[in-house]
Amino acid sequence: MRLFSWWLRRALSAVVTLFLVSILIFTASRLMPGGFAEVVLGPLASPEQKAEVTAKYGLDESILVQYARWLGTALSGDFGISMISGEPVTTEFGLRLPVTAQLALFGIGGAILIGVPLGVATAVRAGRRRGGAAVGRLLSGLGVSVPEFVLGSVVVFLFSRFALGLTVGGYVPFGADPAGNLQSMLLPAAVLSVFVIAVTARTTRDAVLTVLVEPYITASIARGDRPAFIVCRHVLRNASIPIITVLSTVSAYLLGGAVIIEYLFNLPGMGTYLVQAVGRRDYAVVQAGVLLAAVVFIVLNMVTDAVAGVLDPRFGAAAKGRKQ
Amino acid sequence: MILELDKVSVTFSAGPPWRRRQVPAMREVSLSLADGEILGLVGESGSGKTTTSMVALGLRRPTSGTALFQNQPFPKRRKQLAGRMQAVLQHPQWSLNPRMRVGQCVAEPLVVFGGVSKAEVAKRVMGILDQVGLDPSFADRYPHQLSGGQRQRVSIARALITRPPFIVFDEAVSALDVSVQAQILNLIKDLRAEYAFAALFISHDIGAVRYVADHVAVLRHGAVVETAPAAVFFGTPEHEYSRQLVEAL
Amino acid sequence: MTHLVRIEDLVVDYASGDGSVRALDGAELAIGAGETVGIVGESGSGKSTLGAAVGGLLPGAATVARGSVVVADHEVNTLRPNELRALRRERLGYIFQEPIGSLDPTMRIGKQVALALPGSGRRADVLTHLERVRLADPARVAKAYPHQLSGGMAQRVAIAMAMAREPEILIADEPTAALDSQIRAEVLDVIFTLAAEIGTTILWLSHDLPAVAKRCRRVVVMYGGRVVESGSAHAVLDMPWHPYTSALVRAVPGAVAEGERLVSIKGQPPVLTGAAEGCAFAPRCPDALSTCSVDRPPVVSVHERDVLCHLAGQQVGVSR
Amino acid sequence: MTWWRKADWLTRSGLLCLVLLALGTLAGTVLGIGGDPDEMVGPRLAPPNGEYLLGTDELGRSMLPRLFEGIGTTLVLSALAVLVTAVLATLLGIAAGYRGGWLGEIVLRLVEVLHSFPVIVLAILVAAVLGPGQTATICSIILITIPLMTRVVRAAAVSVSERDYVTSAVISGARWPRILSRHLLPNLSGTIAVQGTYALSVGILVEGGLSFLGFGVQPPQSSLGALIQQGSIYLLAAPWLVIGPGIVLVLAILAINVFGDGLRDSLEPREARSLV
Repeated sequence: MRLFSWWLRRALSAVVTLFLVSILIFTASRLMPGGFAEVVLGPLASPEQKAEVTAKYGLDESILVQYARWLGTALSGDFGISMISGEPVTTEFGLRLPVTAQLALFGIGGAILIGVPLGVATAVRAGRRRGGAAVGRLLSGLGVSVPEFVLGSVVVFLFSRFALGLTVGGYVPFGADPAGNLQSMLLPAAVLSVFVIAVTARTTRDAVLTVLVEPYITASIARGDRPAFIVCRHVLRNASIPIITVLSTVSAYLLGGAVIIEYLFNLPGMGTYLVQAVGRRDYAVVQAGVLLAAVVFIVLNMVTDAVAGVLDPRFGAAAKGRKQ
Repeated sequence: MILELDKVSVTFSAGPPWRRRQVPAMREVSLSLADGEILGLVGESGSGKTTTSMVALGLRRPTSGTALFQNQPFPKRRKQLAGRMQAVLQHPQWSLNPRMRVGQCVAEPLVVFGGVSKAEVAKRVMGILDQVGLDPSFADRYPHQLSGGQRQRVSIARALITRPPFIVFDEAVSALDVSVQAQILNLIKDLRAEYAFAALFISHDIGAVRYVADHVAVLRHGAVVETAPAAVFFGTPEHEYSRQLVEAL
Repeated sequence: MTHLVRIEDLVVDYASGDGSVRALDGAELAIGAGETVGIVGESGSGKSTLGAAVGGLLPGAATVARGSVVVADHEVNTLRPNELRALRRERLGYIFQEPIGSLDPTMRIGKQVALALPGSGRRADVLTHLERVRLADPARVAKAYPHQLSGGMAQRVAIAMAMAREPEILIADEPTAALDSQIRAEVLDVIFTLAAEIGTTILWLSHDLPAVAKRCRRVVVMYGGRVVESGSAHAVLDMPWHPYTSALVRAVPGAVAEGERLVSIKGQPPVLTGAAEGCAFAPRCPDALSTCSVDRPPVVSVHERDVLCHLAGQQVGVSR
Repeated sequence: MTWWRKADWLTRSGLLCLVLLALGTLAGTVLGIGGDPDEMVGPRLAPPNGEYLLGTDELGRSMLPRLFEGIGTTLVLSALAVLVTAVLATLLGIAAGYRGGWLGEIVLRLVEVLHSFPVIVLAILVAAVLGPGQTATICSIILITIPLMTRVVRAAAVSVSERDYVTSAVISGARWPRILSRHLLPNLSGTIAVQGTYALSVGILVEGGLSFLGFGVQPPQSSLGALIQQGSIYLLAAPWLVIGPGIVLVLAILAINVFGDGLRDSLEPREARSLV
């Protein structure tokens, strides 16, 4: 019952945040340069044509009514029509989401399968030898310091210049040609993973180091437990909250569109689409894309809290006691 | 009377807004403290000692009941109390601002009180440092260069610099080692003889309370179960719980 | 007589920001099977380091510069990791200061106790062990998480886990410092009765000299990283030979008679950065001789009592 | 400087690297080393040689002065933005942490709203509203770095304001200007500095990313991100256009991160524990 009320609070809080986010996005879209009518009709339209468009889209009504209408249609899954292609935004997103999702899956996979173990291993080894700490710091620092567009450019250059077996670009859907799809996704996924793995490993290492000095770890060592046992039974679960938080941040970041990677490798995903939309002032697409990214983020945050509550029994209690 | 608590109750609210629970921290606590008297307040953790000290210092308003300081209700503006009450608190590692020199720390209450020239402040700081048994050179040191006992001396110097009529010692010697604790207890006794301040001496250590207090009050579950002059209390404790405490001595 | 624990000339340094701090400066201790030993010392005296050294549990910043720790004929400092783990598992039990902190906050009590039991801990075994530490409602405690327990209950659980494999030695590092005074006595009762039943040797690290004297047969007083006095509890407390011990006895506020002044020890406990030149207590000692600050005092042993003091020879002579 | 003596070689190299980069850029720009960044002096897409140390771009402009200008723009924009972030985050964080109450709730909520956008997506939204350029870059960096810094400062402010010396000051009758200037700010400065360095590295990253997508600094002005973006068009023919700015960018971010890590470790020293 207490857990339920905590949940209710958490969900309400997410809804409030989402509501504020939507206001922010709506306001931002109204502030974008070039009126809606001008964008639709081009700069050479006559005042009469503009008035007609304004009336047609309800732009002459009060801002509140406009916001309410936008929110209403957005809630029903209708994000309007892309002005460039004339197709519904939802349809356009449907085409591009799989690409982004696939890329995100690779990234998250890398983070979980490589980043987390790497972080645990380096943290557990940190106590064993001294002096190696600086080198570890340098390497993990390097991982988060190489921007995707720099590493990506290097990879593009190397693979375009020399015949290294993989080609750059030439995306094909998985359904059409699985092998070709994987081949085209491998490089962008690898570039993307470097940053994601480094971030995850750093956070994991920090979290594990914090747990390792807790008295219950000392108590476990004093009982003669083996290191592997201590890590599996005590360390991982106690270090899990920062780890799943960073995983959720990384996932949201990836699902929001690994914009730069998609752009660089010319993948037809959400990120590329969003960049094009801003360039062409396709505001309905920008609005919807940003809102979607924010929704993904907020939902992931909620899921994270849920998982954290399950993994650490104190978490729910602590979150509940926060407002006292 | 320097401090009078009359049936003071304090409750905290907990839980979500739609199901507020009231958690009592003090239940109708009545205490009074005469000028120059030391009242020892004993109790386990969670018995309401800290809340009582917060009320006595005017940092928390009673939910019900009245608290009078020098026969008047606590003023709205904290500034009006400046120089009239001070506290020596529990944690030696956080009792002094690590970014301030000892001299600045000790001078702070006097500077806040105002109306004293810089030269006078410096003179008073040196004087009070000497009183608590610290060399004048300590004024230029930072807290991390001091031991726990020395820090507590600095805290006492800071509390005394405005010569307040009332001081709260909240577990002021609990974190100290036995050999240093005795020094600080003796210091408190000596300074009280000289400055004649009244004090609320809060501790879970019944031995320390016996050593410095004139009166003793025992708190349990937020309520006072016994108050008595120290000699009477330690001779013939009335309440069952008090008897256990005295026996454990 | 063979000793269960034998510590000889143990020197331990901690690396700190600007150099190193010496925690143990040639500590000597020998404990026989079945003894109840209280190690008394103020913070920084080295008692926790000594306790940790017995199980090879020194933290990463610590290095053993010299000396040996022999537990049941094993030299702890040179054991291989798996041998050290076997020693801890089969012969040692530890209880620490933080009752709730010593339990994994994400695991139910029953599960934790089961993991500490030899073999595959069954539920019935878990409940038996929780009953042994006189927990009122073992079934409910087994289902709880650590943050739902009081300090006293959590410490009982920790005791149950430490005693689960019936260790030969129990090292209790200030097990009651974080508890209220009433609960202290109960928890100590549990520790001492359980140890007596099993036949476990107790090494109790504490800063409370009178409490130790009440429960332990032998008292060991530490100062400045060395054992300065050790002997039977009554003898040490009633007639301390070392000036530090006698000052400590007189500095306890509860012990002083009404209206009498506490005798405080001037100065502060030392922080050693290397081997102490002479006696570490010399700067605070009221009876210090000129040799005290120059020569390290030798051990004077009379009647199963060891004192580390230049004055001890004379005092012993006088009292004989 | 006791701090400098305590820092390890990596932290020192980070700081040194950063200072050298800034000073070198300043000297290069002021002294006009390598000539005018906008002047088309040489052959197009010439590889590095004795005359043009870093080669020339597609318009025949010498890359060395352009790189100086680029570093300068990137560092100045990021530093400016982070400065604003630091001031705002400190004020908001202290307001939320020390004062608390409804003010704290509002601050936390605002921060959460900003935090709900993925980094580059938020930057794109800002660029869409303000139009590409320097203003958009600065605003993006501020909006992206402010949530985390505010949260961290708030958490630190909560813990500092619960310490005994703050309570003692309040009991002495000290009012909030004194509490703020004497107790809170000095004891939060370390946290703010650490978060500031991390924000600076994020700032450089965002500038680069935004310019790379074409929404940041606009030609003819150059920045590290813009240089890489323009160079990437001729990646195969003239890789040196990307290599120079790329190395400098990575170096700058790495130096800041390494320095920030060292700063944090010295503020919150943590011991490592072996499980053996």
